[in-house]
Amino acid sequence: MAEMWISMGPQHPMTHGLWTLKVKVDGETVVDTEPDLGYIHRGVEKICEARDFTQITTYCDRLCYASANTWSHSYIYAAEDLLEVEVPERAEYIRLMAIEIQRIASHLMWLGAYGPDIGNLSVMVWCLREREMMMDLLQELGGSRMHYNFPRVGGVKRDLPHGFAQRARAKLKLFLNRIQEYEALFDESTVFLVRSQGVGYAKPEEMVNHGVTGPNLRAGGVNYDIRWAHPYSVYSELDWEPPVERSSIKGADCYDRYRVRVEEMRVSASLALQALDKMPGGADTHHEPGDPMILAKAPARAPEGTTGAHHFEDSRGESMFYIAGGGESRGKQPYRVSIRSPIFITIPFAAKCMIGYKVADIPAIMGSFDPCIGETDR
Amino acid sequence: MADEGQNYSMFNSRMLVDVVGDVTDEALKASRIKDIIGVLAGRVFNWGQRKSLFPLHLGIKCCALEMAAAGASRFDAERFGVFFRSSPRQCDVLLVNGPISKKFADPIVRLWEQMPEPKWCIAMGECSISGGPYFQSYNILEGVDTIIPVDVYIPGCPPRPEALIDGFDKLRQKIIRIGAVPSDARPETEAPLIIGDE
Amino acid sequence: MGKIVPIKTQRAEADKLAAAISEIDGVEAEVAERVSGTNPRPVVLGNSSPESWRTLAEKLHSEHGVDYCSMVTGVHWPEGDEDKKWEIVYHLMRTGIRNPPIEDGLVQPVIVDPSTVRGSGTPLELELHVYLPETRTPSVDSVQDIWVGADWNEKETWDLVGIDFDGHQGMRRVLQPHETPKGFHPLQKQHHLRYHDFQDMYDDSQGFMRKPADAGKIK
Amino acid sequence: MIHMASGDWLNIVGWSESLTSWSMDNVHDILPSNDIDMQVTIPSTWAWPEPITMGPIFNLQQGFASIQPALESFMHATIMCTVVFTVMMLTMLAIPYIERKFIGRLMDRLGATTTMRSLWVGESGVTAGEWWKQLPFGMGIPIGWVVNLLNSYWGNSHELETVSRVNNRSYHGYWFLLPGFFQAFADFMKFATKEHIVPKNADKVVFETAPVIILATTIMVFAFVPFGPHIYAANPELSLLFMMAIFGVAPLGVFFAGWASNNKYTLIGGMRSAAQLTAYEIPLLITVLGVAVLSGSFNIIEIVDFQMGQNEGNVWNIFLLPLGAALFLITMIAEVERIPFDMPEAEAELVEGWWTEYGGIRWGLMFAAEYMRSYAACILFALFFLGGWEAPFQHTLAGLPIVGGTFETVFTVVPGLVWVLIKAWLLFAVFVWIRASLHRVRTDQILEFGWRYLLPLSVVNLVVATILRLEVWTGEPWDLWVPVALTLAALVLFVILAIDEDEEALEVQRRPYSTQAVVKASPGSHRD
Repeated sequence: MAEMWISMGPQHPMTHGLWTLKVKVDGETVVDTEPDLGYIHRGVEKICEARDFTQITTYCDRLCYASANTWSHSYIYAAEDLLEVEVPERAEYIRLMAIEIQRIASHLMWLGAYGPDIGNLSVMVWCLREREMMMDLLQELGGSRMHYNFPRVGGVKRDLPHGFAQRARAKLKLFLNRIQEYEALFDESTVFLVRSQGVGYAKPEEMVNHGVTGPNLRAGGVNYDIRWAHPYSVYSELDWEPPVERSSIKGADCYDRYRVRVEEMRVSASLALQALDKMPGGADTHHEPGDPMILAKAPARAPEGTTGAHHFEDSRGESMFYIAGGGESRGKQPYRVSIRSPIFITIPFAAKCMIGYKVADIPAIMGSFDPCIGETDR
Repeated sequence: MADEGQNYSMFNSRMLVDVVGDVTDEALKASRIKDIIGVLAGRVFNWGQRKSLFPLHLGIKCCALEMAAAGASRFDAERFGVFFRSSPRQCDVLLVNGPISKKFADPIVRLWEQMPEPKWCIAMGECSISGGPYFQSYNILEGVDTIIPVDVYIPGCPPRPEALIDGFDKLRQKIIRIGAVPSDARPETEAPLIIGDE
Repeated sequence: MGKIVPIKTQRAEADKLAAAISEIDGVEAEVAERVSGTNPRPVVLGNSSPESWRTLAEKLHSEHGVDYCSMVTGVHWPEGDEDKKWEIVYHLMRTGIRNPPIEDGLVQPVIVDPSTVRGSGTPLELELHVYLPETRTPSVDSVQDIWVGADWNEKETWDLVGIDFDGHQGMRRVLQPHETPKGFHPLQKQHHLRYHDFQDMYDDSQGFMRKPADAGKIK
Repeated sequence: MIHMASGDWLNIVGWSESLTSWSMDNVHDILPSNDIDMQVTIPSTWAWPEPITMGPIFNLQQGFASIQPALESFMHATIMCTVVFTVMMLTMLAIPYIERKFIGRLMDRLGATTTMRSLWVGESGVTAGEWWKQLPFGMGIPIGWVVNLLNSYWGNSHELETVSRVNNRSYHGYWFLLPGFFQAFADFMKFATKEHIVPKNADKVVFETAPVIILATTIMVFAFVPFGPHIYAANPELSLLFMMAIFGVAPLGVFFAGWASNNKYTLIGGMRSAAQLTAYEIPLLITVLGVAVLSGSFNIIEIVDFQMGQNEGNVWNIFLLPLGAALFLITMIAEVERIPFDMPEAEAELVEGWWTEYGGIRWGLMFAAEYMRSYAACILFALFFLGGWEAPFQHTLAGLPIVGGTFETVFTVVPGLVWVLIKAWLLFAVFVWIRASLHRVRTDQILEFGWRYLLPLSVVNLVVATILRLEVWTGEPWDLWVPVALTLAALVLFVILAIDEDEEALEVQRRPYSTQAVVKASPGSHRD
């Protein structure tokens, strides 16, 4: 069969979002791929230059819509570095719990999208059922279902609602034994194992050079994690271990990336439970909004020449914010906000991983890298 | 439908069919049977069209996750006949759930063209109604209605799955009122239905 | 308790790296302190001249094991002082990641214990600034072949800010539509957002009267 | 009829035969006697001066005798074809209902809930007004009464009932209105009214004929499928071969559709389906051959009677050929292209596979044809392996001392058709269950699985069938140990094979199925 270019166009069930993957195909095997992004590029970095520091959190929620909280926290830590604000201890615990619950919801969204990629529709509905539980918890904290606008520069505006800790513990424990259901559907089905093992190899050194981090990297048998390498928040107070997968000789394949994310859901659930237990002032006390125990006073202006940067462990890799202060209206608005999207760097690498495999493996490989196009196109 | 591009090699008696067609049509009209069939069949086809609205499996941004949540088990849009298909040929509703950038402007118009009549467009979320939080951006169109005629607007960023299902309910009310006429034949006086403001 | 890389070892390693870099002429580096939330972090902050940037990058990659390029940021300072009109910030990292060893056909995962990490294995954060004077076509040497991660970062920087990278293969517009006019790089300060100077836009809630003349047309 | 099929009061074939022969004899008597030979004279007018007489055109009396048998069989065939087609179409409506509801339950949600009630209820308050008034001659008035009556009792005139249907998950109409059953109706009505689009540079003639091929062959399959001992459209001597031949033609239509839509995705989808169906046609035929060999005939009704007959087999084939039943199920799933063998219409990478370019009624018909093929597969499994129209344990239950009498009346009153349908529907539920729990197998793995595993297994099944038929069968019903031994052996083998964890790989934490993508992937081969 002559080689022909297929364009898996912007609207395609394989792309979790809008982007085009041009694939040169020889019969069934993939010979060459070329990603084409930018279908939902909306210039968030340019818009942020016309917004002040609290307004930007709403834009960062909408960067990667599957894990809104992790992205707004990633921005807030960079803003706190810019405005030199000391965050109270209790606020750090509340933030950590919110981030970990959001990480579970993001991985559930990934697992729900990965199932139909390989052909099983009931996984999507099961995962979204559990994700609704997590979104209920975050809705109590932030107010809306998906975009919470929850953190403030200097801490957290509202404390945990009454009875939140008891509900959160119940839901997280129920979720911990729901994971066995997914593993039964995935690990015990030979069809899934045959479809995902040995597909889409990637070696850790090669991944680091290509800029791929997070669960995709840990699938290769290396336990590198920004939360302990460049520590932030109160991960040092809690007892946790980044999950690592024993990959095959030729590198991490789709099955390893799936195993790592399922283990990471368990680690995040235990982290959230520990954060609830070790919360200074107890998880059941309730402070008024804006109480100094949860929100520190933060200056509204960043003078010219000051910069803030923060590396953050997002559910898809390392997300980073670099903010240069001193923008318009006498520094109330940043001069330049630069956003690092992990998936913007992972997609070209994943496209290279597909060469040599079958057309039917493209959704399996692409899906295992958990693409979220909102953050890619910024 | 006398489309001249036909290269049927089979017997092409276009002229005969036209003649016979007109004669029987006149006879039916005269004997009012056409009214009877028209009214009764119209009710059944209207019921059929509004009870099975297949939206396109197109996820642009955050509203796509709310669309998926609406299709999942808690809010189950399939109770109302909403079944997501991934080829535009087999869909009736183009559910636009995100900002339309300049790069995606003509692919989405091509998707709209590929859908067979009668077709409807639901603008879900602020971004597709008016560009949403990105209305100032250099790369975003201010709303889908700059390029595609929109039937139902669902405000919210993102609108809750109940609002999406209520949007489909509004579309069904529109179909029962106006009938499943092709999108270009719809009356101009059709004020856009904005949920929550009546 | 959870194990993290202790600040002391990280600062010691950062000082050693900063000293090593400062020897290259045209490059001076020192260890700065970034505080996010409660944790202070030592960061190797350096700025290099455009000419010595390429040699600095190769030395970092080969000798100092800086194997990860996180982000490349381009900033346009039209009112900045004379030789700092354009600024490119390279955010690099030393991760110390090796392929896990393979014993008798089995991969042994590398479990690094953060509290006992030493020497060249300690993860480090670098932030290198390169300043360019006022030019119509700002350009810097490309590091695409050293860190492949920087490849799409450079494409995006050229696409949005307009800073060119010499020696970069396949430079094309990645985020903007392919038919954008040649010189249009939106993040430069002379371009403004729509309704930028419509200050009274916000008191007229509908704002329909003030829509610009070309509303609705695809620009 | 070579073989007197088992007694069943619902003897449609018999009724229609007697009906046609009675009517033909009467027609023969009513006709005028043979002495009048028909002569037609056309009077003269200005065009032709003298009248035109035409000789005896056709002496109906003797002529009719010669054509009466042909006319009779033609009438009988038409009656039987329409009866079987209506039975098939009506009972097939349960198939989409089972699929939507059962997969909804497996997915923890409700699935479609449209009921006939929604015809007069309108949309949460908005109704079409007094639409019946537009009917001429006052025909609408009775319709108005009926609608108002329905609305007042079960309609939406009750204010409390217009609760928001979005959050009220229990609101889906009354159970006896079968909520969700009419979703298939609504879908088909919508397909019928969609615009017909033919892609500009598609191969128009092939694009139009492909759905016809698929639909025609699928309906032709039902000509040979007996719904009961005396309900069949045609019952040739080798009905099994006829049906299998026709069953195999539809992939040709699928390939035509894929080729004609002039779209890369559909081309790949069409090629994949052609390859997959050829890979699974042969094991399917060999398995069916095994059943025919065991039952001793190629006629489906005789196969079922062999399983039912007191003095013949009296054991269902599933207990005699358990391997054959499993193989038939797998190959049938592949034949009708359902998950896990869904690759030609793979959602994920081929958008919709070979029917991406079809919309409207053509796609609706092909969608229905796909359900018809799955329905035919389920009925065939019921006929070949589950003893067709014999109630489970029919004779043993009837023979019970006290209770036997009631069972006896039940089995005589309930026609064979009911048992066939129950078994077919339950089997379709198994199809849906498999669809809900398995992933999609890659194309090369499907083909490799077909050639490397199913083909040899079906030959083994054929050997077992021949041995059973020739050596073990002695003419009268199977003695009990044969089916029991075979089923037990099959169950033990299945359990052993199902345990596919590789202990050594598990405790060393190696991965049981690490297979290479480049090297052919097959389940159970342990390579890193």
